[in-house]
Amino acid sequence: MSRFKLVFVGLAFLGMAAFPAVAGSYGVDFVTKVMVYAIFALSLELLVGTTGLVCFGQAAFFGIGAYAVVLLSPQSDAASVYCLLPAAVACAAFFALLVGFLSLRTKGAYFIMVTLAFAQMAYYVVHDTPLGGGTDGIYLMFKPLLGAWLDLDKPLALYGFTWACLLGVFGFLALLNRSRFGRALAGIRVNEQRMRATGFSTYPYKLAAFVLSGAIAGLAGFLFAVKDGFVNPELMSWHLSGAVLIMIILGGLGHLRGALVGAFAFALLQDFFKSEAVFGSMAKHWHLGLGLSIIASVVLLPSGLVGLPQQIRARLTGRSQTHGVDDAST
Amino acid sequence: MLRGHNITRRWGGLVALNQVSLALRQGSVHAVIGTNGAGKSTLINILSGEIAPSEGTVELLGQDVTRWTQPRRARAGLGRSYQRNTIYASFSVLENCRLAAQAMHQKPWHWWRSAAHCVISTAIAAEVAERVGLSALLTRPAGLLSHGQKRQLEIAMCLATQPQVLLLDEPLAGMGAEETERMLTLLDALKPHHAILLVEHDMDAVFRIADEVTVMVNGAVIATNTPAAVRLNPLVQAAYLGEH
Amino acid sequence: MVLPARRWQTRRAAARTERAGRTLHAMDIATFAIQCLNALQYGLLLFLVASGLTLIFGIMGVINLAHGSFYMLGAYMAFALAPLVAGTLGGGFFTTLLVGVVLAVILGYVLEWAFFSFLYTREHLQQVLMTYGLILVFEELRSLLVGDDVHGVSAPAILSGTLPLGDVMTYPVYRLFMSGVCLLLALGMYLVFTRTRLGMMIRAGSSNREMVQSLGIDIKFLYRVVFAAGMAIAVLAGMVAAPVSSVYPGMGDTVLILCFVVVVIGGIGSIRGALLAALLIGFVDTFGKVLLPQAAGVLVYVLMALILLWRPDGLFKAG
Amino acid sequence: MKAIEALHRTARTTLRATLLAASAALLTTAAAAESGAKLKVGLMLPYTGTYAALGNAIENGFKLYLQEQGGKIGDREVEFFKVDDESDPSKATDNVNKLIKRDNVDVLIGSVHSGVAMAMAKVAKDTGTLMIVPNAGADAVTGPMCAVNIYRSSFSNWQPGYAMGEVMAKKGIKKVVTITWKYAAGDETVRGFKESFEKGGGTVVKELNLPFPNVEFQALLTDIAATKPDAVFTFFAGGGAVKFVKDYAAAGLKKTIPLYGSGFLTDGTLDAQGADADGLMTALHYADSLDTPKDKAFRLSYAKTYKLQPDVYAVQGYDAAQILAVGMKAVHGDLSKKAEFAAAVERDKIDSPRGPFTMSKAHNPVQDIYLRQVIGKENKLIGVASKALADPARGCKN
Repeated sequence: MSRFKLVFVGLAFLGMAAFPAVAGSYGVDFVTKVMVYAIFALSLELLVGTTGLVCFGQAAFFGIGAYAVVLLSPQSDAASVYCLLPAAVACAAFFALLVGFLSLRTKGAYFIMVTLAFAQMAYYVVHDTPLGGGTDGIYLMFKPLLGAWLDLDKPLALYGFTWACLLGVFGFLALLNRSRFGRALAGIRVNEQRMRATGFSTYPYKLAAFVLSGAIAGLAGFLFAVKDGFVNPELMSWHLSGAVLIMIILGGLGHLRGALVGAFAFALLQDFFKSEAVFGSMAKHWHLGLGLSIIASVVLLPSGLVGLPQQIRARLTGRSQTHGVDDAST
Repeated sequence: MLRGHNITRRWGGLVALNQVSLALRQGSVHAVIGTNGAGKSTLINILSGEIAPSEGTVELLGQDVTRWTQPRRARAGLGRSYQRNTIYASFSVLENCRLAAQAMHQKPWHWWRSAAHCVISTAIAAEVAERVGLSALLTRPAGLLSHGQKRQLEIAMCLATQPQVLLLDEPLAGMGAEETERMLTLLDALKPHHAILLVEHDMDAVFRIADEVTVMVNGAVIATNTPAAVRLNPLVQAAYLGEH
Repeated sequence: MVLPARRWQTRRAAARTERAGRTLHAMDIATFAIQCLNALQYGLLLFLVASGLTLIFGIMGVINLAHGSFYMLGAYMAFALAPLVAGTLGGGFFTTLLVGVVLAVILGYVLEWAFFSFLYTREHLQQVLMTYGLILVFEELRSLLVGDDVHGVSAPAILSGTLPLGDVMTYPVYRLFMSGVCLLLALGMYLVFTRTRLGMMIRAGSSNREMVQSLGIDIKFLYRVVFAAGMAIAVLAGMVAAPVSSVYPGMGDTVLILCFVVVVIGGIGSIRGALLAALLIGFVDTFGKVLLPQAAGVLVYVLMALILLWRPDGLFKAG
Repeated sequence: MKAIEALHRTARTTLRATLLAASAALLTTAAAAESGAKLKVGLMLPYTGTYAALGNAIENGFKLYLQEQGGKIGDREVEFFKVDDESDPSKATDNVNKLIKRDNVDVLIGSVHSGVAMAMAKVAKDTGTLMIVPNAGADAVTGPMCAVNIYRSSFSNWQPGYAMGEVMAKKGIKKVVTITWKYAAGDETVRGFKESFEKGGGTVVKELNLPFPNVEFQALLTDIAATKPDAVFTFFAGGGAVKFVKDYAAAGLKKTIPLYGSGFLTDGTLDAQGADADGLMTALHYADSLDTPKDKAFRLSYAKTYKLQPDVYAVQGYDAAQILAVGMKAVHGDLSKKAEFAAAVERDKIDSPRGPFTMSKAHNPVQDIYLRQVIGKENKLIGVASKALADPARGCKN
């Protein structure tokens, strides 16, 4: 299984790297977008899949990262990525620190809602106050430069940069999950009380995970703002927080590649059902198809898309799935 | 090594524990018995720091730890096991132990190094697994162990933090005769170097292994003495053993 | 001669009285009373929608994102069923209400059976995904069946009058009726919870699933009933609110998050808590809009954050 | 069990189909646009959500004009590409890229939501794609964002507000309270209103706002009753407009404090508002009873084709097609001649059902804003609120 995973992820990244060679400019754009969402989904996966903290306000960090890019860019010329990227990530991380510091006192559904509350606060601050530049959003006039040689205004440069970021984040999280820190987070997900009894002060661990997650979401926000050159309060809306949560559940919780697969699957499903070539005039009711396929995935794929190979294997070998190994603590 | 003094816990108007005092010494097993709802679990929870007492103090290795958090007490040498299995089903036996051992060597900032490469934790994990007799099953996912093996692993994880005081909440629950035997042998082996608090329903086992027995009824201690003396205590007989 | 510090203080005091005077002018006693009435009425309506959610959430542990869609369904039922009911049964508004609720119960029962009954052993978030899928499906079905136009629903003739309120304003009787329905429902739920066997089962179910099963209660049936009841309440809320809110696409969306706020502030599964939380939000929202218009959007969330930081389990813990 | 297996199989086939379709969509980046045969028109409109009805009306209007021209614009057949923008600005850039980069459209038509239109305008400006906005009134589109290739067939938020301010000031109304959602369209409309109303000697004694999708008006209505202004000016649209008008009437304010608004208050919503809307005065660039031959013909033809009554959105869609046709004719189908296209559109009169209008330098219609009154479920024409009103196009450097 482990080798399979490695091969799968390796191929996925190679495929993404090679993709621009065969794709047109729209394809490049599309995959850039999905890679940004994949980074965003990975940030949430760290919280939900690894640590077991269901955050329903992830879009706030994404949005803050994006707004930071626009608000911190000088009006008349391009900023450097070296300044802007850390600044955007730091802004998001700082907000995450604030939110995490307060919200980690609560648990379960209450935690979900407190994170939502803070995200809504951020949303209304950019939506209703002059600080955020208005409800229609603001433009990024000049895209930042990475040194002299990489102009992120060029789609391919941005594609490569996003790919590298995704690879970096994925690698970072993969290492992190194997590390003592990651193991401790996994322990917290399954049984926080036990972790405390064993001698782990869980609060700092959770807070660290929360801030890291916020920072990664901020990175995704940075990329999004650079890609679109336009930010809008909707980036912080709960719809986006919900969508990214749906992505990782669809992909399969508890696996980093689940976030990757989920982001792609969600985007492809949307595009598929929106396509007039396939559905004709029903394409305008694409929500229906998307909704039905999500329901079908819940019914047929109990452990998300990444659980599919195992399910197929179980079917081929004629055995039902092993229910023995699950994370129920009893 | 661990001393509880006048511990009282009230839930609203209900008194769950009333002025309970007890002391654990190295080299002895101190059993707490009592009917369901007598307050045994509450007592263990207060001693380990999971819940705070309404009144009274807890002393660990000569220090007043009443206001310490549970993790801090754990790192100071207080280990506890749970009544329900709290092992991580998808981790292997070794990983379970290593995670527990890691508590003493946390270093969370070493994010690039695999937890498996932490020599000390791995060594401790292997050692405790061996002590409880699970060394043949190191790579097996804990969820696939038998019930008795799971209880053993629970104790192993408790030991992996290298505690000096052990609070064991019904370690024998649901075990077969053979498994019970093995567990008792293990406890005997642990006794010289640890102070052990044992909450248990299996009376035969308790009277076999305990050096001291505390009997609780309705949140209060009605007797603390050697097993033999407790057995003869008329109050205890009336309240508890009489049912036998 | 007045010392500078003193002078500054006097000026500040003057400013304070002036400000107080302005506020007083902005809201005299009568206006204040009317605003309280508004807050109360809004709060009660919120309670009506949210109580179904807290029931499902508290007892079944299902985070039902489709609750807003149920509300929307109710509103569209009020619009679309009315002519049908008038045509076949010859009834008016109240018959439509009744028919709608009965349909909702059946639909809820079937929905639980078809989409949720096999999910309880799974990870909780799978249920969230399921309800998200349902939102999309409901919204599109609405678009396919009824279209995307905004529609009005007229209040029944008996309730369409108004009461004079101050010298310029009037208060619609229908709003009083709505508040009445909400109060009745609150009372009804209270009685069911405390006085009946079903209520006992429900309360037991919310605190301890194993215990319920050991008592020999069919938990599957219990869940199905609870889900149907929760859905019926949401549909009822939508139908009752329709004459005031009118019906339009996406109407469930805005109400959903607010409902979750109510449920969480009140304490999951607590009807009492939901009522209190809904009223609290009613007041904060109403007075926030008037007194602090700049921050009106964010106030409700600030309230929620504050309350949860103060009491991490909401105002009333269920059970 | 069989059923489940079948389901499995379908799920798998569907998945495969999805991947195929998606990859096909991604990989075909057709260089077919060069052929000059068909004019590719990208419709980026809301087809789901709150504004779905508006999106459909605009598309209908656009296609009606096309049909009248025999399916051709500037001698080129038209091929449509549609994208549902979901009224979500955060997806707007992707959606517009889909049309520009994937479908290689020659013209962009969209959208309703002004945030979405802003995002589109940015991309259109960057890529030089011809864009016609058939609704979104954001002042910036023909203000700071104005460009040689960006046009608007509808209005700017400023226009109806400004016109209504003039009317109300002329009526001798002195004290007015404004109420709207706290978002760009509302703010800009009220700003336009305030500008002309205060110029005409009135004062806005209070500006009431509520957060965007919130429709709980009662508190603010009470505030209005307590303030007792001479009149109220408002901007709401869609479901919010219906609820506001009904609540306003139910609160008894309609009888004591007259309500005026931007025309969207009563457009497409009259059925739902019922009698509560009777008598309301609003300002907009279209009305239901213009009684001009052009309008009559348009309405008849629209009703025949779609079995629906046209509304202002349909007119805007229709005129978007007209603007395109005027420009196309001038450049003989060669859209790369942007300056000539613009010159022709700026020079010609657009013969709109709303009455002929011209295009300003910033490409916003210079049009009559009508004063309408709701009578019997129709926005009846009362008079012209402001003749040939041009948006000031602040910030436009054209």
